[in-house]
Amino acid sequence: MRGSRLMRLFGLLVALIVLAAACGGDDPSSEDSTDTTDEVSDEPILIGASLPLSGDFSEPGKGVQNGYEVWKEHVNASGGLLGRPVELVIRDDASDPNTVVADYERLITVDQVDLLFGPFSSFLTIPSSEVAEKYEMVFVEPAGSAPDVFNRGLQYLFYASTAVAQDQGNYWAEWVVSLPEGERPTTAAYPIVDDPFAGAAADGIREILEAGGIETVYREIYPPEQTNFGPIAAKIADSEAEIVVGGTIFEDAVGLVRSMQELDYQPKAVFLNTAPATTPGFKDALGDAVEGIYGPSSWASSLTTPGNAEFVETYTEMFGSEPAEDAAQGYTTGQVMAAAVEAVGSTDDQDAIRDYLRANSFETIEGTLSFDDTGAPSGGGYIILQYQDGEIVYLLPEDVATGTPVYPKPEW
Amino acid sequence: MSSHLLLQAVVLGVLTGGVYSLWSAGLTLIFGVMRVVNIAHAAFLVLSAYLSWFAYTELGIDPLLSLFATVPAFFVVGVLIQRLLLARLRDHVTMMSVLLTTALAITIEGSLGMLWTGSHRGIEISYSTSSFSLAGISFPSDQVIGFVLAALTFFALFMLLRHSRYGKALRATIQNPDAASLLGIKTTTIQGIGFGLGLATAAVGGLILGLIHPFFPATHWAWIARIMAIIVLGGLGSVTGAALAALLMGVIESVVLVTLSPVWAGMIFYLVLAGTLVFRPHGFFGGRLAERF
Amino acid sequence: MLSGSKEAIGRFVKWGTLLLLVCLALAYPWLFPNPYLRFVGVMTVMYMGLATSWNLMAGNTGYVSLGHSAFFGVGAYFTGIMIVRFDMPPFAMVAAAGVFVGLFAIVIGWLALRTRDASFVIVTLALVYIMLLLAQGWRGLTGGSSGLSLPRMEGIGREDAHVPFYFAFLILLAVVLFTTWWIGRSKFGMGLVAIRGDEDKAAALGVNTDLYKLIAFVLSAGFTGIGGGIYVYWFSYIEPFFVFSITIGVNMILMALLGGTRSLFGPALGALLLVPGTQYLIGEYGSTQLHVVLTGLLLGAIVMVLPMGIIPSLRSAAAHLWSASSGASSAATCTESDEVAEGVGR
Amino acid sequence: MTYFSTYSLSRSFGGVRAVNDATVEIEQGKISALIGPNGSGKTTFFNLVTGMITADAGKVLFKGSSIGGLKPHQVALRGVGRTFQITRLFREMTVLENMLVPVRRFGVRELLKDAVGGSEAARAMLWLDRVGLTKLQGEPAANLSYGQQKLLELASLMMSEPELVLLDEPAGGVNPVMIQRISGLVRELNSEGTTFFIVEHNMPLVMDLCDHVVVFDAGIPIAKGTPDVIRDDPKVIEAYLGG
Repeated sequence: MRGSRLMRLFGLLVALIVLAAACGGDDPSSEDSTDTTDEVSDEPILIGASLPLSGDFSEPGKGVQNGYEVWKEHVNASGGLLGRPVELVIRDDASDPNTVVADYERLITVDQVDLLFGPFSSFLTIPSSEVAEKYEMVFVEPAGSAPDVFNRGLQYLFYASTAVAQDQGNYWAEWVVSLPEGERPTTAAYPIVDDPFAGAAADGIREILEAGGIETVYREIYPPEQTNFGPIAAKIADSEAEIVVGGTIFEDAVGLVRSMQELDYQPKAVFLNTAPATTPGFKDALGDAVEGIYGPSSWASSLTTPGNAEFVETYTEMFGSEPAEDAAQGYTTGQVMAAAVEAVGSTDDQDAIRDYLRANSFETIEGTLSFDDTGAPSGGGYIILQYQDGEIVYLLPEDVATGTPVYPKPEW
Repeated sequence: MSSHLLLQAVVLGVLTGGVYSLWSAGLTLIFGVMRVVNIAHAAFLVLSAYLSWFAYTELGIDPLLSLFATVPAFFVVGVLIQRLLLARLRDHVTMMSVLLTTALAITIEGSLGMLWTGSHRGIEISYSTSSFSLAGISFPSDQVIGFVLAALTFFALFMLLRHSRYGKALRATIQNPDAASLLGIKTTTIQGIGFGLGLATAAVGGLILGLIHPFFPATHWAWIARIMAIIVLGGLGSVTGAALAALLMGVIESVVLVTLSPVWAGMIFYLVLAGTLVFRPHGFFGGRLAERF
Repeated sequence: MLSGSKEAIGRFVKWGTLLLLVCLALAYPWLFPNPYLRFVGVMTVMYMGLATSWNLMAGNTGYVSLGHSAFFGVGAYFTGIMIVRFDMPPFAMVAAAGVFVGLFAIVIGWLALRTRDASFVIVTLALVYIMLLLAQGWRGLTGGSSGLSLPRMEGIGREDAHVPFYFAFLILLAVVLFTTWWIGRSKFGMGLVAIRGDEDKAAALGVNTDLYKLIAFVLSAGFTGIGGGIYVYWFSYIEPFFVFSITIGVNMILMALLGGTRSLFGPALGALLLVPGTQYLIGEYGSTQLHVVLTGLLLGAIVMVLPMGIIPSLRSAAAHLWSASSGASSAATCTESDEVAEGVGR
Repeated sequence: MTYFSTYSLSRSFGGVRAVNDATVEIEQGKISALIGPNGSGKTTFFNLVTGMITADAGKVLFKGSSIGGLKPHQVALRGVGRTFQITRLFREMTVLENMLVPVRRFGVRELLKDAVGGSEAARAMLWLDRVGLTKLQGEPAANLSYGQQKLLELASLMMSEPELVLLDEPAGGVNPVMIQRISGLVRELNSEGTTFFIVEHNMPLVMDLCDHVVVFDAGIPIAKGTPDVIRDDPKVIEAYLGG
């Protein structure tokens, strides 16, 4: 009796394993050969990254992946890196910090990649950068800009973008403060998701606005798994704040806007982090309600930086739509890493790459980047965008502007 | 804080609580009929949300119409799960059924992830972001639709339990399975129907979930923890108790959201759970109600 | 005479196997010096300890906790906070975490064990979310969602970074196994197993069921908390979702069940089979949710087909074979004793 | 001082008075019986006395102190043991393990002691030997015949060294030879100093074995006395025939 039950379970196990083997087609080819040393060869340079392709951060995570792919396309078309073709090994961490750590562990020791790119979001960058640090590998990352990313004394981390979290809304906040008396709002509300990045970003703006005399009438932090935004929106509406600055990621931004809309609360301006630059997802989720919403972006399609036009063109060819900020961040990460590797002449000496990154500046599609001792970029702020007639218009800084602000924003 | 805000919060809380009632009614019904804690209940809610979302975005079927397919389907699945899986457990049935339904929940979660990735989804229908207001208090359409749907389903369930032959047999089984079987009631059949009914309510509940909240495969864990706190407060097995507890928790959650903070609003479910267990382990609305509906 | 020597051989084989396994476990980091294999080794030994800890409660008393990750997380946070905020010595804090989680479990156990079966499951599940919210909300202490970064262990090359933690988890595993073994032979252990069989009857025989359950629960939670403490120092970073995840608890259950809750080595065997398997699946098919589906199907299959788990099933299958081959003698024993008991009554 | 007594013990279930104002006394060193028609509240009375359910009103005294309101294990540790109407054993445990569950004294050292190989096991073997179950020590209890289960239940109860033993239908569903064995064992144990209080339907056995009989009807004690007195009591005959 019992014996036959056991046999049945074993049968089941075998069946499951066969099923597993049949289902997995997209096996990232991991070379077993370990001799990645010296001798110039045609062997590809492997670059590893783990990205949140599912879960909370999946929308922007996929954008970054596309950016990496476009960069790889460009590099390989122009003869590769150090004359060798580039291959990406990308894993899905499901927005889970445990998985992202295991992923990088595996990328480094099993897949034996030559170079590392970062994941998406400060939330995942913080634990994964510890792994890179342990193995003393340079970690150029596209999207970890929270203060906690830089204050841990890491030696190998570099954030390939123009500004850290607390500076990303600088241009917008300064513009609000500069509005003439009477037009300038007097009160502001700050709903913030509990995330290392979002809090810093909203508080950066708050400091400037408060210094400019705009009173904070609401500031609350809600958990990442919050789904019920009705009462939160009701409380913001009740505070009668004239403008709303959301320290948001994506889903929470959508929920918040929908709830404010349902309560017929009409602020003069709404600034949200991350979500507005996530296209087309943000507009798909909210429809006409996106009208007049502001957001920061490290990049704009209208930038005249070298290579930007080619990036947009290749991206549109490959994916059938215009790139968004996330993709540009991925591409920029690749550009920074490539420049350092070419200058050093090898991927083996990670310390040399690190030293080069720290000492030099880099031309990217987002502009010229350089890094301080903590790996943070020394830039002034992000580009500010606004939705006008359903399209993204760039407002600030003036050299990239494609339009002027609509203020107060139309009612939703 | 203004009294207007408080009133608005109470209104939103009642609307949310109505939806919680439907979710917990199915769970507590299943517990009552077979003493099984269905850990997969919220996973079925999420599954139904995905099916309605798929029918709407890919096939263009109105979410309300898709109920005509999902409700019977869930009923049949429920009966099958009871007959083919739960009824075959022999030893330590309570704990083993917990593990079995946990396995179901994980399987559903993983399958949804494989089919439709882990991205957030939401059923965005044209009327879902509109609202109307009464005396300055806003009533969001999606929440009102959810509340009405929940109330209708709840009413149907109540009438079924109250006035049909099956309903009477079902209630007899909940009160005392042994006595019921002595009276000639086929308790195994009744248990199958009970599980089926519980899941059928989850089909409706899942559609409402999809209309109001964003969802992704792993969301069910947070929901199941909450509705379990509700059914303990209402007295395990008491449908009316669960409904009252759900309305109460909806309002408390909403009021705490506007008076204290979002973290406390999440915490309040579990504080109430702890309080119930300390002071009234059989639920505040339980005891007599649990036996009577 | 003959049976005596047979027994001696049996004992020799048993202890010899055990010794061999211990040697293999001790030598593992040098048998497989690849850092990833060491990483998987640490994970495996960790889950072997965790599954055995979980089983200390569930295997004995039959009370299934869905929320052991809550204790894992509290142990991790206790250790992390002590190291970061109070600059305490790491491994001492790992041990202290066990005590702290034990005390914490007294409160939870008192609450959860007031009611039987269903409510217990619900409380343990809810506990994970309570702790998650608490860790997110109490920013001054826990760092909220930014988490806490711990100082990395110094003076260890990158190749060897996993080794101290491998041995820390190995010691935990040894302690938990020894405790489980001891309890299994004690009168206390008899009482626990009696609770699983018939709680009222056990009480009628003088077994203080509430206290027994609480002690088992506290021990189980305490060891799990130590596991969390080592884990956080190993990863040198902690964040709420990191530890308060249902998945960690479900993994423990699955492993214990697979190996067999009613045997000493069952849960550890389950972990030994499942952790490398899961790591392989995630490695090869990580971009799909396949491993989640397989986890669910496997758990369901064990509950339906093999509720006793591998080791007890093998044991009873072996006993079956044995009695089939020497069927005559055992049947004789049976009739004889029946006669003694029932006399000529039949 | 009475050895064991209850005063006005009462308990209702949903309006039905299962035990009603029951005042009962038994003497030390005797074998007493509790009889009455089905549903007259005998088992409920045992459950109340041993703390399995709580009383609505009334007192339970044992050797001069109140044991009412104590938890079941506390009652057991005071020296009042019981068996169950339908034999309840730990079916997954072996016969020997069943013997090792009962607790005599409660203490840390007692609990951490090696039960499988220590003095407890030796004591258990003596009892198993006495009831003739030695050869079955390694069998799961579930594999025993019903009569063997009754013996094991009584033997394991004796491991906790009770002074007063409440037996709930020791002869129910057992063949005549086994009844002889059980009653013989009860007599032996009684002569060694254990007091018995027995719920039983087998009247010949009650009349043969017991020194004293209490009769319940509808939760109320209606008669008490020696077997001979009870046999002729019109109220008792009325209760059995009229019900």
